[in-house]
Amino acid sequence: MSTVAAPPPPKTNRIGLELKQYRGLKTTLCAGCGHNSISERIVECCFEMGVDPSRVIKVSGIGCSSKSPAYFLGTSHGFNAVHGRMPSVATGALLANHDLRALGVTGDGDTASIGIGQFIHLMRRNLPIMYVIEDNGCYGLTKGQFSATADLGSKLKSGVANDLPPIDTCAMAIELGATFVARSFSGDKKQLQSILKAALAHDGTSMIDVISPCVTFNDHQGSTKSYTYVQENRHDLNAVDFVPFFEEIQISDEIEPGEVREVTLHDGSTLLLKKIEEDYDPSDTMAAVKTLHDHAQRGEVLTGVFYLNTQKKNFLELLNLREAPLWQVSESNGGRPPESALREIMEELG
Amino acid sequence: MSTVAAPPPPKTNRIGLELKQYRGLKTTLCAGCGHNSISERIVECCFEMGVDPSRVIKVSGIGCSSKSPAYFLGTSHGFNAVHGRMPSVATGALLANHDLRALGVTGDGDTASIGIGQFIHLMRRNLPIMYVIEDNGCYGLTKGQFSATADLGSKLKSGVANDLPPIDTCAMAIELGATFVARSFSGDKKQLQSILKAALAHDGTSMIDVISPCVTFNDHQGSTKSYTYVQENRHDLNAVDFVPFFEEIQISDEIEPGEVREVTLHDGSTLLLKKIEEDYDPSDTMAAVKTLHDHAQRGEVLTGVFYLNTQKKNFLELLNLREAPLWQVSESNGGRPPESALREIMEELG
Amino acid sequence: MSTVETAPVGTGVPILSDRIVNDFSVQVATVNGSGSQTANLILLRALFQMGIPVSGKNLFPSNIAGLPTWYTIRTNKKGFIGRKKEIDFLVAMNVETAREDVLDLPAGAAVVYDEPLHLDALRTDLHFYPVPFTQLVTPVCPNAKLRKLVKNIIYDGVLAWLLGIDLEEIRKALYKQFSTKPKAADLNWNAVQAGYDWAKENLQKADPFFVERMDATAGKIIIEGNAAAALGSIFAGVSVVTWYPITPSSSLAETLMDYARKYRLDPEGKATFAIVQAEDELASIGMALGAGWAGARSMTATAGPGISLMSEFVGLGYFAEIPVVIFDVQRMGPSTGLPTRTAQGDLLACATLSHGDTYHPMLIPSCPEECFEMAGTAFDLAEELQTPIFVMLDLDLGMNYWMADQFKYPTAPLKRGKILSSEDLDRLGSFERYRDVDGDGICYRTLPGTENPAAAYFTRGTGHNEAAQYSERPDDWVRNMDRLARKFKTARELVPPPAIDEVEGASIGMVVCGTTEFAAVESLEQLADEHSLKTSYMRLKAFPFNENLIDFIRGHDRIYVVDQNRDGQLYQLIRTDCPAELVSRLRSVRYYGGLPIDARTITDSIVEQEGL
Amino acid sequence: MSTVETAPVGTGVPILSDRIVNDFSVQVATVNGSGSQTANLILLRALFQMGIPVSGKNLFPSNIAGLPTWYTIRTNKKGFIGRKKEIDFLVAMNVETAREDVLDLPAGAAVVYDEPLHLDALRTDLHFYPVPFTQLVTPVCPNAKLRKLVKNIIYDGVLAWLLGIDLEEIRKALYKQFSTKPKAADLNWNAVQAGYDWAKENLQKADPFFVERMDATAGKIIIEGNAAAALGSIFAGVSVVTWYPITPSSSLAETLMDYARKYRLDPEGKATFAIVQAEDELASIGMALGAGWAGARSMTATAGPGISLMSEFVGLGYFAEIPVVIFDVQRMGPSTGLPTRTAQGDLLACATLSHGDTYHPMLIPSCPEECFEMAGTAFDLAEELQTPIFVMLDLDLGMNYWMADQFKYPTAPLKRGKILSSEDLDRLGSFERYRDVDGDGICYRTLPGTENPAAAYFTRGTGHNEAAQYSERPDDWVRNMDRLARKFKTARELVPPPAIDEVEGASIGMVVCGTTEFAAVESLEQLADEHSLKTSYMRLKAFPFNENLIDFIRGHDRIYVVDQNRDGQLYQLIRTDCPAELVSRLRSVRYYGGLPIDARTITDSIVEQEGL
Ligand SMILES: Cc1ncc(C[n+]2csc(CCOP(=O)(O)OP(=O)(O)O)c2C)c(N)n1
Ligand SMILES: Cc1ncc(C[n+]2csc(CCOP(=O)(O)OP(=O)(O)O)c2C)c(N)n1
Ligand code: SF4
Ligand code: SF4
Ligand SMILES: [Mg+2]
Ligand SMILES: [Mg+2]
Repeated sequence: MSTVAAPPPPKTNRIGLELKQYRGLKTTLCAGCGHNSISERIVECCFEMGVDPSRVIKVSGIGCSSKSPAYFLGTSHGFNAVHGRMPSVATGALLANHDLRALGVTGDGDTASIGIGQFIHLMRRNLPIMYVIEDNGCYGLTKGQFSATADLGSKLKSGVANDLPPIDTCAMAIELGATFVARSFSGDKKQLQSILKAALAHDGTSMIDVISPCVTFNDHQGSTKSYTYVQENRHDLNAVDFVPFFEEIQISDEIEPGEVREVTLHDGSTLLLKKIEEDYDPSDTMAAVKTLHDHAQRGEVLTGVFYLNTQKKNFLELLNLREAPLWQVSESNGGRPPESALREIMEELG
Repeated sequence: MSTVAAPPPPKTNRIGLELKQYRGLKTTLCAGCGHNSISERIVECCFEMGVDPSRVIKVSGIGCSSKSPAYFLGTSHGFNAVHGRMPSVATGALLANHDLRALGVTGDGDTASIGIGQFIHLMRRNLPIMYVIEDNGCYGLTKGQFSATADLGSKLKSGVANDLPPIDTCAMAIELGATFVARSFSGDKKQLQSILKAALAHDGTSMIDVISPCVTFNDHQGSTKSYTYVQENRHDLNAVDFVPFFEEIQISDEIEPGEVREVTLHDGSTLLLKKIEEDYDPSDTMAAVKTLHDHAQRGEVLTGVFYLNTQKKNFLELLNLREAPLWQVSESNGGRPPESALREIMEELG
Repeated sequence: MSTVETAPVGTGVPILSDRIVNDFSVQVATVNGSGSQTANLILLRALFQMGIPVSGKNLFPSNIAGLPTWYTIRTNKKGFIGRKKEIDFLVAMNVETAREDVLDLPAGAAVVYDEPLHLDALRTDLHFYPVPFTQLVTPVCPNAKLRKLVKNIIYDGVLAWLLGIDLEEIRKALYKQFSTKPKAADLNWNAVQAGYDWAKENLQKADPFFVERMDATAGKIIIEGNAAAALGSIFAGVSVVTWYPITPSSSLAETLMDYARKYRLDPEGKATFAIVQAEDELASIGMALGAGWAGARSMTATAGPGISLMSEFVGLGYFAEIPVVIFDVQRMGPSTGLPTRTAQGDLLACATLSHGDTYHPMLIPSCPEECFEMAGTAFDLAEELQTPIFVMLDLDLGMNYWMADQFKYPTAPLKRGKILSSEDLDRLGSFERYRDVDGDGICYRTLPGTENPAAAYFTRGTGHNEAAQYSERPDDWVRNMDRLARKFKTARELVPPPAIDEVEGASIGMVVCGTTEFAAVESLEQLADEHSLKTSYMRLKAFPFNENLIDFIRGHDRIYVVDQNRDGQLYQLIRTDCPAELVSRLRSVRYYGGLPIDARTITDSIVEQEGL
Repeated sequence: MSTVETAPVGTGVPILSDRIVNDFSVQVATVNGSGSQTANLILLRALFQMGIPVSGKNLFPSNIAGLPTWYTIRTNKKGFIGRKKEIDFLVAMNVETAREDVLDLPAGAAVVYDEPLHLDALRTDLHFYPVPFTQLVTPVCPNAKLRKLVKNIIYDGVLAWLLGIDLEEIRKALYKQFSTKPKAADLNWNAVQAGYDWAKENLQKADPFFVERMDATAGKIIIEGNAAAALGSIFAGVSVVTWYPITPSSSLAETLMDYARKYRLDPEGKATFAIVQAEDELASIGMALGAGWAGARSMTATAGPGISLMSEFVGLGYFAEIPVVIFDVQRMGPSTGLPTRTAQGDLLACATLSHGDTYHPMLIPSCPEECFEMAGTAFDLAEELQTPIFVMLDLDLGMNYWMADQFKYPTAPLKRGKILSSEDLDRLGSFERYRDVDGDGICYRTLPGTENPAAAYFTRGTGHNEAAQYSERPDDWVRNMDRLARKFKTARELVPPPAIDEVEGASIGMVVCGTTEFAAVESLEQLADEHSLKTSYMRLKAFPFNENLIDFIRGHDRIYVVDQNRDGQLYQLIRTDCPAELVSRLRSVRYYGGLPIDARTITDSIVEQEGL
């Protein structure tokens, strides 16, 4: 753990905004829903990181989770699209304006059931987006049916047990090319904050699966996505600390320097991974997948930053785009080739 | 290699059918197309295994590959569905009649691009189906655009290089729960035959990715799915031999007994995996995924049987279905509860 | 009039000259997730047990807990149980909406409210009944955690006293509701009694609304349309159900699952059905089609967004001629729209779903009995016509509790359509899948698994000739498309005919479908009583329409087609179908506010268009 | 008549009294993948260069190589370049179809054929020209592998001699075609000459078909509709293109890519566009909508199956009001249908795509010039109306080569619609996304990234009020839906008006859209010439229709609406839209064989319906 006592948070952040300017509408989700905690973390992290809300887009699908963007960053544009298709909408928006920062918020049903196709292709493209799955193993908004992340044997309130294996979105994301892959728990304020901040500092797809219990439909005994189950079976792969580029790194002296892996992120911030698992190399895809698999086999909920690649080009970089965002393209600035061009083409075709 | 010289093939197989009864219409695919070889292998394998064509359904999506079911097993019912959605159609057909044997034939575009969502959920369910991807890294039928299995850097005829990583359908299938996962090459008659036969003998999802060059659009220099590339960069994980349940196993004496792994399949047939890779355990999912990954990293086309699990229940077994196929359910045999049942229900609701 | 002025003081329940009996609506405004649904159902059931025609409509938000919900119960001695625009009796339990709820009431209405809300300050022309719910709940519910839930049941007791509901019927309904939880039953029963006792002692009846026993519900049941459709499917031999959750259709599949597990196991305890929750609607319709192709009675249930996603596959079903039943429990669209509001807004989309030239039959039930029956008809038609059949419920019908006659046990054998067995094939000698042997556009099919080398054919969404071979020939294409059109014509004769009520001397007619029925029949009476307007009536039960509709139009000068959507979708379908010379007789009445349509809306529109 | 009887022997090219000049059709029957497409284009271009109005239509299979293909070139001095039913001159290179091809010809037609096919045995009423292609190709093409391809070019030489095509024009066209491959050009040119020389020496012209120079193509170009639409988009400032391959739309996106790489790089060589091949159509429309939302001119191109898959998203686009342009290059549906056959079969599907109440504007170009222009109009309209705009091409227009006038350079500024900048917001003080400030149903929007805390709003497919907040209130819903209807009314005024040709004294009119134009104008002449039937003409260029259509209908007794689909989709849209009293004037003419409609089909149908 880092030792320096955190100074009382300043009233305004480094871009002069107050915390309340990062808030959204009052939540209409159930009291105690994990998703609400995640919204709060997003508010704090964006505030503390000094993210400019006018440059943020909040993109989501359909579900309780996908509603949550209404409850944070009230001065950012939001797009609550259709079920399972947030990735394509986010991709398009970033094509139109690569200066935007995309926060994608989705549910396990939205992503792993109906949306797994778009999820996969987004990961493959390494689209620069913070992609948060608010994962409760069920469809909250339609009253608690199993989603595709429900664990084998996990039980519905009615007692019915799930007989299919879960899709591990983190393993998939790593396998497919996402460049920042982590899992956290809505109930762990500190870890979730560090991971979200690191994700915000990363340039590429940051895929974060946040176990986020559904208190109304999936928080009972027998569910593997309940608060109790997660608390009891959680295992931290690494302790995660984040130091933004505008602060200085101070490594706690409780930990031997050698045990800390420092990763410099795109914006100059630093991610500190304190090695709880021996010899874990977060840049090794296969090690990451295997670790996930091993823990899952044991019924453990592994959290932490599993995989990180700060070198790979993101999708937008592959497109050789001009500097000013494409939406600004108009007749006078490159959107309409000169008359001579049309003449040339007509001659060729004549 | 097995040593015993194969006896001249009998005119009729064990169920009394001739080879020609396993043929279909004359192909309309390009001369030299890998898909044609696969069709031929399917004809031979079904003949030699004595598969009953009237119990087979051939299910496909859209593409050159998906057309191919018209060119084999002319006396089996076929269903050429819509693009990318063969898995759901196959699932439904098997629900209606679990006595059917499903041959799913699809392309890399059909499965890995538009169809990756249904692919994933089918694998997760371990539906009993032989799922063959005729994989040419491109969309043949729409004239050669990249599909999602195109390798990073592979070139189109026009010289344009692919800048996205491929989806490894085998790695995905293993990760997701398929119970027989292999890759082969349309140009390797022997290996493909053994693998197809084993797949036919397996009870559960057998996912076979067959590299099947598109001679018209993706067989040029610079393509990693050309005949030449595959021939030059192919690496066999294991030599595969198959002995059907109705023949006796004779292990070649060229190979030390310890080097052969025998796997008994659902119908009593035996799969012989001759260990070319040291210590490879085809029942270890993580080893399989890692091996795939390592070879892919080196630009190699790894073929062989990667993963096999003969224990896991298939999807239909999870459903507690009655023995006679569901399509036969009618008013007189369980399809209409007795009048007393309706009375009971009405009373409850009264 | 204000409560103070009109309420006779201190003499108990007043006998008013203008006593309004069994003809009013009660609305309970609460917060969802607060257990009020139970209290409301008990109320509904108690009235039903008293023999009074009654309906209950739940107006709930697309949210799980914490947002405003309104439950409206209407009693009507004549049996008019459609939505009534005005609320006569409000139970205001939700602090957030109370003000607006009260302000919206017509003068003379009554309000039971949670005392601290002080709603009586808002208006002087209502009957106010403040009730100290919080005080009342404490003694009956020692467990503080449960009080939020139990508080709501108290209003049942209060209403029982105020409206004259037989307490014994409340008790019966309550114990039925809590039949598996006797402890909870006792707890709640005590709360009801507390409410009743307190009301009796402290409230003075001032409003005119009363219930009295009748005999209009004997032998009837109470059920949601979704459950009725599920039961209909169960008794129609459905064997493959594939679905993806979506409001308001989820409960159709879920109820089906519950009933199937109980009533559709074979003697060995094995399932005679498979129910699969698919990964999305593309998969659910794909599976259902695969199953239909392989011979099963298969179905899926969905709502608007699912319908859109199914477009491509439904076009395949039409063109490759595969039986499947699709229940569309319509909600308010376009897009995600209002998932918990009702509409008849998918009629146009479903009638011609998919690109290219396509047409699909639709059955349109208006009540639970028809949900039950038409489920059976739909499976028969799907197999007879070898095509996707839509059953168009709506949220109002699907998710609300309705009184209904007991369902009749179906005795007719299932119509499995033209299927050739191996023996048939031997006898016939040849088989062509898409040959119109009988001239009705419907061809013979074989099922996969038929042990006969002549059985196989290749099913495809591409152009094909009669032998099911791929063909790009214009003549093959045209012949096949013409045959499909012929088949659709055959469908006209096979689908259920409309319900018709021709009124002697009526120069105008009203045409509706589905749940519009309830507002429509009431409107007919309003038109007659208030405007002496004789109006014939037709309720369409299916698309394509048959000759009856044309005759009906021909028989009247003006035809009012009533739609629960913005664009007059039923009106458009009729306009497209009806002979040109009759088109000018058609008029359109539309409502699209998301609530079930009410009689007054129809009446007002017709009266206006008639220039009365 | 047989060739033997009528052909004058031994005296070279006969001068026939019934010489038919610049008014016939040539069909080349080959196998796809055999290089014949090049030979055909050279032929087409040579005729074009001779100033003769000409069209070329490729009838190809849904297959890559080995199946029959027919290419039909029509010359017509009057400029009628629609499909002609009869083939006057056949080049029979395909052994598989030769028999049927020959049997289908009208008497008096001519046949060039590969000698070993011995087609002359089939009929006695045709002019036969056997050509020993295999012998001819060997000397000119030493590389045996290439002979299959080069063999086809030989018929260009043979036809040049037989029809009188200027060999120099063939040479020009050929070298243009092979401009990047000079070696192949020489090789092929030799083959053409060999064909010509052989024909000159060995064939005796017996048929009456000739071409002669004209001056009807000066300044024109030859282009496919897809390329024209691509260019139109390029010059309209499109910046985000997302697509998924599907016949017949792929070449639209692919041509766009090629041109964009050449003409849409900024001075630093950076792209002013992004083109993304998506994983499927759900993703391509989702991306295009995301981009439109974020302010880009975005588009996708697809065909029927893609349209079906886009249904849900297009409903979102309608309801959340997002600009996007969707090119639908229509092919024959339903389902996968005939991917390489043309139709106008998605009109109904697109007009109301998606569940719930929805309407979408469509632009319907008939020719490459309009593909170019309407692409620009579509992007303007999408941004002005903030809604998905469909541009309805068809396979005939999109994939065939057409003569066209040179495209006019667009000079008008792009219409980017009602977008508020940060400064606007400061000035206005407040912003509500869905408030109808101007009364035209079109509201103001802000783009993500606008640096102003007042800029943000929440876009959703769920019900919302004017401030873009989630709302389930009936009044909010109705107000919003009514405004959307108002916006669609505004669209009536903004879309391009129809082309009208009112004929004095005509009591009947013809209404068409898109490529039906070419058959229609020829049919008008047939009706006049053969039946003295004066017929007014209207070509609709867009949906929704505007008042012109109603006036046109009103001005005539009977209106023939011509459709290239089974269900009379344009007819239906007009029937739904037109005042009831006019409906009985509407008549329907339909063709749905998969080929482009021809004049005779229209004429025959009208003549029959007119009872002539
Ligand atoms: C096409 C479509 N199908 C189904 C639905 C119904 N639906 C709404 S939310 C939801 C599931 C949401 O689950 P998840 O993404 O896990 O979100 P949660 O509510 O659990 O946070 C479903 C199936 C829909 N809105 N659209
Ligand atoms: C919904 C839909 N989108 C697009 C197409 C067009 N299409 C036909 S085949 C195909 C790609 C096939 O590629 P693949 O599956 O790899 O098969 P191959 O031809 O390479 O064997 C596409 C995009 C279609 N038929 N349907
Ligand atoms: S239903 Fe579950 S997921 Fe939805 S808001 Fe409530 S607790 Fe959260
Ligand atoms: S185009 Fe390619 S994939 Fe298609 S048939 Fe030809 S070779 Fe095979
Ligand atoms: Mg969830
Ligand atoms: Mg392919």
